[in-house]
Amino acid sequence: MILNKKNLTPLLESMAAGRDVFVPARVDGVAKFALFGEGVECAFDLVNTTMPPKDLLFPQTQKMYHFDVDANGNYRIREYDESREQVVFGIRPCDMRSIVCLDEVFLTKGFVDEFYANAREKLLTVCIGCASAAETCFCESMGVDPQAAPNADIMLQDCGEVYRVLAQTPKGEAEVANWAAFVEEGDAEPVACELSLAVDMDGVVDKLEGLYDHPIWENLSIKCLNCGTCTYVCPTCHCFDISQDMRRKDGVRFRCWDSCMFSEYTMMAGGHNPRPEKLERVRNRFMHKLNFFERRYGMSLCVGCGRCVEKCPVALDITRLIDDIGACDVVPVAQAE
Amino acid sequence: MSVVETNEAAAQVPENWEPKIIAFCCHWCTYTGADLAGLNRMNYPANVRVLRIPCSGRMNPQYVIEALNKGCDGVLVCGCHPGDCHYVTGNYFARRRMMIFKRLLEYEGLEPDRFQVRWISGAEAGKFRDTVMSVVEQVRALGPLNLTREIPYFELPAVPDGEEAFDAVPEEVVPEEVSA
Amino acid sequence: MSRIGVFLCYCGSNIAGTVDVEAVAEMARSLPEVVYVETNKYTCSDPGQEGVKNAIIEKGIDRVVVGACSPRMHEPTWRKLLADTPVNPYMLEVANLREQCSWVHKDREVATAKAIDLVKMAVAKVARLQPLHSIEIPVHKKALVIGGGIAGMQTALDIADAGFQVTIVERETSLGGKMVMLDKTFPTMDCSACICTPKMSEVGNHPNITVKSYSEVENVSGYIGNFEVTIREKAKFIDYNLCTGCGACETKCPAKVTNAFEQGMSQRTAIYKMFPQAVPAKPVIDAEHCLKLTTGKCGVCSKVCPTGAINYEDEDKLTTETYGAVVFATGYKLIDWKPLYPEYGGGKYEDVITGLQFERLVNASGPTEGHVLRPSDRTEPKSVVIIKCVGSRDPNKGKAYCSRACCMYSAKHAHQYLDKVPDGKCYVFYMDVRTPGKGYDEFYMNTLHDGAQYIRGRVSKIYKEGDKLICKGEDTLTSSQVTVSADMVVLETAMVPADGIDELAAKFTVGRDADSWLVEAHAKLRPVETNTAGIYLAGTCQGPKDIPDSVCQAGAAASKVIGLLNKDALQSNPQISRVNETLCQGDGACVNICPYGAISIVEKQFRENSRKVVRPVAQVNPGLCQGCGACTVTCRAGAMDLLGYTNESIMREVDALCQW
Amino acid sequence: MTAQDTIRARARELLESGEVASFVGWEAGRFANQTTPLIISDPADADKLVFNEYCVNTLAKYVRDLVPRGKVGLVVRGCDSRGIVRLIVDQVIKREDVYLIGVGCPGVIDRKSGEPLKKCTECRHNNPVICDEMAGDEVAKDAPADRFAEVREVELMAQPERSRYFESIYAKCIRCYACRDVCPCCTCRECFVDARRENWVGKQNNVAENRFYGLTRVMHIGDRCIECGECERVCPMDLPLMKLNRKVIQDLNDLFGEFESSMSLDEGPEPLITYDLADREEFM
Amino acid sequence: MMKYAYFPGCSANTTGKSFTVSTAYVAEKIGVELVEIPDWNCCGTSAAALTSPELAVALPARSLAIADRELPGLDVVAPCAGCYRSLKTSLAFARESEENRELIKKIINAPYEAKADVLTLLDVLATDEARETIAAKVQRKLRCLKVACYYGCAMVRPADVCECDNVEDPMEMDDLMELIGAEPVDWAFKTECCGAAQQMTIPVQAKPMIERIFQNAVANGADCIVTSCPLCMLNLDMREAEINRARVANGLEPFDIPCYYFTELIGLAFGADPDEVGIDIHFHPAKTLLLQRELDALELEEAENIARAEEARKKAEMAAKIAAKKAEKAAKEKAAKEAAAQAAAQPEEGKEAAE
Repeated sequence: MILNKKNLTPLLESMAAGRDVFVPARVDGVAKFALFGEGVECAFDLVNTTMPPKDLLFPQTQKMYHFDVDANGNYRIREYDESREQVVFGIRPCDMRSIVCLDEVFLTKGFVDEFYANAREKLLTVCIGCASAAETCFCESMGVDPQAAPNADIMLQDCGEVYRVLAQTPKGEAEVANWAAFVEEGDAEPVACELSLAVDMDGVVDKLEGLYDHPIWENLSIKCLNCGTCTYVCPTCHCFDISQDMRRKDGVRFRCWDSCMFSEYTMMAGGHNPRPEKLERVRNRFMHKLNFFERRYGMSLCVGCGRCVEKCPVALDITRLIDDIGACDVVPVAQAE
Repeated sequence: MSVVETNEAAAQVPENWEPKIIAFCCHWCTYTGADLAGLNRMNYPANVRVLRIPCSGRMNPQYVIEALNKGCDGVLVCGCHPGDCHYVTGNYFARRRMMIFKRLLEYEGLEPDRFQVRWISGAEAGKFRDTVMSVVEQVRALGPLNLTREIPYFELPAVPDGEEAFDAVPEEVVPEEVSA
Repeated sequence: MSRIGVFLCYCGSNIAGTVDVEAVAEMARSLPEVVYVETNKYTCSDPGQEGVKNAIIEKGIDRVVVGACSPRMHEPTWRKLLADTPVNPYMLEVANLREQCSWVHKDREVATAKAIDLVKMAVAKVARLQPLHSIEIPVHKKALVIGGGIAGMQTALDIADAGFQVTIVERETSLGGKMVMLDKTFPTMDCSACICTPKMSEVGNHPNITVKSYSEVENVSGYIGNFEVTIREKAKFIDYNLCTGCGACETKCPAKVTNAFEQGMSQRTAIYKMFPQAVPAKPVIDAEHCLKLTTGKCGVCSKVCPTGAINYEDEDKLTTETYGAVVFATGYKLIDWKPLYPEYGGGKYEDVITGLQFERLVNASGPTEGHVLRPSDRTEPKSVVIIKCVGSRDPNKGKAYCSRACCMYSAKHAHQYLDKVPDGKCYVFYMDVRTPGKGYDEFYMNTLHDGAQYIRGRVSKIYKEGDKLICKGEDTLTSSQVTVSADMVVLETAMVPADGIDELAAKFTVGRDADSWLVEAHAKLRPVETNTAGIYLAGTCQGPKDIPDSVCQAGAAASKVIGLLNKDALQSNPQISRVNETLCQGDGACVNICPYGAISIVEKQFRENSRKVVRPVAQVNPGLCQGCGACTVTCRAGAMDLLGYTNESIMREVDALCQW
Repeated sequence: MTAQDTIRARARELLESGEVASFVGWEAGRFANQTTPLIISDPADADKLVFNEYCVNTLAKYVRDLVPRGKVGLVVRGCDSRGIVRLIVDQVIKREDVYLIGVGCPGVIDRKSGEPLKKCTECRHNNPVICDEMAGDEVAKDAPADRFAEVREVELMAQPERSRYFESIYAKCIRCYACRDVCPCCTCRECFVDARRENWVGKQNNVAENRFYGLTRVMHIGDRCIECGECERVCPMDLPLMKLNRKVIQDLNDLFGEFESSMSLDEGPEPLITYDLADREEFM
Repeated sequence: MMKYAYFPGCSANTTGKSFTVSTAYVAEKIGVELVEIPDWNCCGTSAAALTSPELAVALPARSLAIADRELPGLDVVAPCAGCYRSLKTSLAFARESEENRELIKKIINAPYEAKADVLTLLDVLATDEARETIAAKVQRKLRCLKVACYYGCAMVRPADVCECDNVEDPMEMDDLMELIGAEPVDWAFKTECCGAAQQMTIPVQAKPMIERIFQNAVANGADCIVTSCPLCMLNLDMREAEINRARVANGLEPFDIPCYYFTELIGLAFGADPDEVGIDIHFHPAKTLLLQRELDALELEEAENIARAEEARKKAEMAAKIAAKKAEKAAKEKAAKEAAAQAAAQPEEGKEAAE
């Protein structure tokens, strides 16, 4: 089944009838996923948005509970559920791969985060493959096919003039069912997308375990500013802090993004900080991206979208780190029993 | 992040709306002036609440932002006349800081009358009353502060019908064993 | 969880008249952390206070909010009340429900709503307060008086008589200041030396007073009760233990130096006593003019000295001592009128002299042994013109202020002249005659009766014709031009602060006004204190005044010092700034904003992340800090906070007010 | 001998002689015309140092972490040198902690657009204000058109429009604090945003909290800002932060007389921590 | 070469004729070129300020603007004190601010940069270069002539505009007089007001002002008064006769004090004949004093020559006596030496004889 690019806008308008459709767009000069509607013109020409789509599933500030004391003095807690039927149209394969990571974190290993779960259920993902890549894209090296996203509901492979429509989940099939007016039969060959940037990932995960005290961290971390840019533009970063906003007798408990780059992130009562210096914090972030997540969930936490490489104020580059790790000759430590 | 919509709810003026103004007054001069106004049984509108600080030099611009963010419609900062400061130079520094801060707030779109600074001595009870009355009138004319602020507008979560509240502690969840 | 007690007062009908106190109490009970609310008809009355005390103890209250009259009124009362309870006196916040609520609003409902807000703010603030304790500052039972004039001496005597040690630092070689230069003093015309020299000798011999003549303050540190003052005793080249003051050396010394004490109208030797009755009654060698010290020749004085007290290798001596209080009595000097008034000859005419020069002429121990002889040719002037307000009340050329004492001493000069030269004519040009003291106006009337001719107008020009000084002026009462040809002219010039007052006052961080007079804490209520605790003023250093006022101020300053030194220790003001050393970076933005110089940067050692680190941090001196809080705002990181008005408590107060 | 060669040679000499323990400069990045800061302590790495018109980053603030290891060598252009002066005047480091190799700056080019960076078009001091030695001579540069053009442009907007304009700015801010972490004036050990007890700024990301952070930061650095424009460059959301900083600088100059911060080590106190009896009186 | 733009002023060829003549003479003698400003206009001292302040500033500015344009780079010399003050005030006003200059330009509708400075003739002659040439050019020192230098008020007040060093006791003219051998007297009325216009409006009250000036000059031993302002000259010289008449009526000694322009005296010192430098058109007879003093000077010179000759003779006498004494002493010493030599020689002869 193929979908002509010309029909995109009418398709979007029809989908937006009952639901919120988020499309990549430039709002006030910032490329992000915005609610499709008048005054928002889609920017499918963007290779990728600056702000990742994770905001739809895991907003920067999410109200969790409202609590107060009722008339006879006992606590009353009411949970917010702001999840709504949403469609994210035009999400890229690397971001789809990041949703896989987020699903692992929020939905598996014994505790289901229902705020994330509610949002995730109601989200329909329409992924559009990449015909061309930015200079900072290296998704192939991280095992992501620029024209394929197994976990997307619907996959539109970019074939130049048209998209090749693949419904990959029951939800996707149901949705494609009512695209009849916009799609035609037939097939098309997706355009091959070459990436200029590639890294060699094999052996890196194991090597990292032996590099704990290796000077490469020193050289890398010394130039980091410890701002939170990379963690906030990264589609897979999922650390958050919970705090509350009190009024006299009632208040709202909310969750908000936090960054392991901030020194206050690991500040403990009494003033001890397990990661006091930049070195520990930078090492921890890259280890989490490339090693810890692999060990725990069996997949890399970096999807190669290149946003952090693009947006880092001091051009601290994960790909150069991977190259440097490759170049190191440290023998990998035996597998932890 | 939702597109910015200034608080439409705040824009319409509720019918019996009264401006809420906070006045940071220095203990040695203006607070004394305010007390004197009381002694002379002067009368002025009750919209102004006085917060006592030792000196206008103690006035941190961050309190003004807090007040405006948390619901005040106007802020008044008062201190001794330059030269009379009990701590000699407190108000000289305050004068410079407040001049710069007032221009910055107006630059960011705050109506000039919402943030005012006035030197009122311990003997100027009349001036205190007149200042309070003029500030209240000016802020009343401007209406509620039309600034985006989430705090006063906790949209209470919709309580699912019939269910008053739910048990705060979730039911027991058995962790799956760790996959290889 | 703190247990806050709220005590609301009816204040008879003052508060209850327009505020529904019970409704406020009802609301207060619903506030978080408030465990007990009580209303009272008169909380400040004894029964009222008893009730509060019992409630505190019974209910185990640890923080108290009092909703009553202004804190400026009864906060000390509530603090004393809390002192008798386990609650720290500073865990208290007062909501001003009377002066700023019930008295100024008529509508009961509006006033009650405001009262509720004020109580909410008070509760929010008290919940964040911490117990504060003032510390004891030791008081050294010694006073330092700077300046040995009549004011300095009187202060020193009063303090010494109260049993405290006093040190007088006098820049000149002897006590006495300006008063000892005068001949007579108004209004009683008793001889100045006769009432001043006894005081000098009393000071010289007083067991509790150490006189450091020919000495100056080198530098100062410390604060009230603990002023570390270094005094430089300039080299006298004479060993005062050996010297008997016989004066043999003075007679033999060949050097000739203009005598500043005699206002430049006579010469003195290099080794000299300022005047015969000097205290200490021993000479000093003037290093600049002594031939031995400048050229190496001579040395006559050491030869004639019977006790061998002369020591040419003497050096300045620096001594540092700690004083509990410091009194400035640095006095005044006459304005240098010559550059300011070229129309009076600008110093070209020798017979145009100042008031002090006239005092030396009529003084028996002066250069002319009391005969009024004019400096140029030592003849007796048959007509004298006295011009008042030269440099005073003249913002364009001199000083804008009135020097207060010249009206009286110009009348005295006229009287003395007419007394000494019976056939002399004396004209006094004046703008106003100000005689604001006991017996002052009568004294002025006597001078008029003596025949002094008061002409209301200014002298516009003095010029020499032949050996006469022609004074051209006007008489505004008859609006006619007046020309007086005089033999001598006396200018009553303005008083200005003594030389070097700016540097000296800066060392003690004492304020000065535009004319460099020392600034008192409050013009009307605290005239002898300064903004720097422990430093007091006496005499003309605070502004022009005559001898009676100077002596009055000296007594006042002494009583303040005695009041201070009586205490073994001082209670420091606990509501002062406190440094959070983990946040402080030692950038010193707070240091130069502190009006009291209470903050200093010190190197300190810390353990950070299991590593020893030495870094500069700010340190607040509890004795000096007055708790204004200016430093808390310049400290960007919020390391500096003001106890009693912490950032957190003010923020919560603002929050409490804003959330209805 | 281009400036780059001189820098490399001098860096090697300084490191070999042990006069400096570490040297800060730029090195080539992975992509075309990309540079990234480089901190070396081994003389052999000196040849990695580059100096061209793509050296985007201002290096001053790195010195703060390097000083504990010993004296730091540093390449300084106009903005870097003023950053160093700022650190010294704020007592973060001492003058003898750094060895400065000055170099005239022709203005940095954006590697993507090829245009000079905004901060460089507005730069008024492209030659180092202090340095121990010069690698290559100063570069003449004509002063930019109008320093406060942007500010005036905003001032001309009507009040409601200005209010919406700044609300949209504060809505975009994601509170990543890059502007704070790159700024040489922001050297507090713990920023006020982390002061949990005072809780000046909540942790949630909404217009009100972002406004609190934005306004407070401007008031904290307003009288010391060196106008290097880095905060604007590093902001991932491209917020026009210099419009705020320059507004305060313009007002300070108008009200209290011209004050160019961080131009020399012995300049007087900044305008907001001093006063003048003859200041304008508008609150009487 | 000293070259200036010259602003003559209205009194130059009228009441101040002798000032102009003597100035020209002196200037030519010491090589100062005074180029008259073409189409200069009244400086407005007398009435401009009464009509409007702008006029008082613009009138002189017009001439200054012409000087800027026509004679670029030359400073303007205004010998008459009244003109000097008006020009100087206008210049100060123009240099005070940009708007002031714009205002002036609008009124005189001509470009005006206020570059040229305004000087008095005294300033010109007080420069080192001028003083050297004057000293060189002096042929006859005006010895024993006691002069009271009278500066008037316009050249010194207001002090900040006229940039005068000492408002009460200026010394520029005194130094010049010393240069040409005269003896300036130390007196107190150097800058006292001469009554200026008031002499016409309220003569009764104004007369004593002049009388006092003469009185103080005489009291301090002055023979004559030297001035540099045509108006002062006018008041002093012209009204001396009236004052003398009044004094004689009151039984007081009349004054006999001629008044001169300082340029007239410098001219005389250069050897000029009084008529050449305009001394012939004075009110008060001015020549007799000069002749008298010239005679005194000659007699003084004679007496000095005699005294010098006497001294020389005495010195020569004493020198001769000293020489004689010295010769005597030398002769005695020689004689003693010979005697000693002979005594030493004898024993040898004895010894030789003995061998």
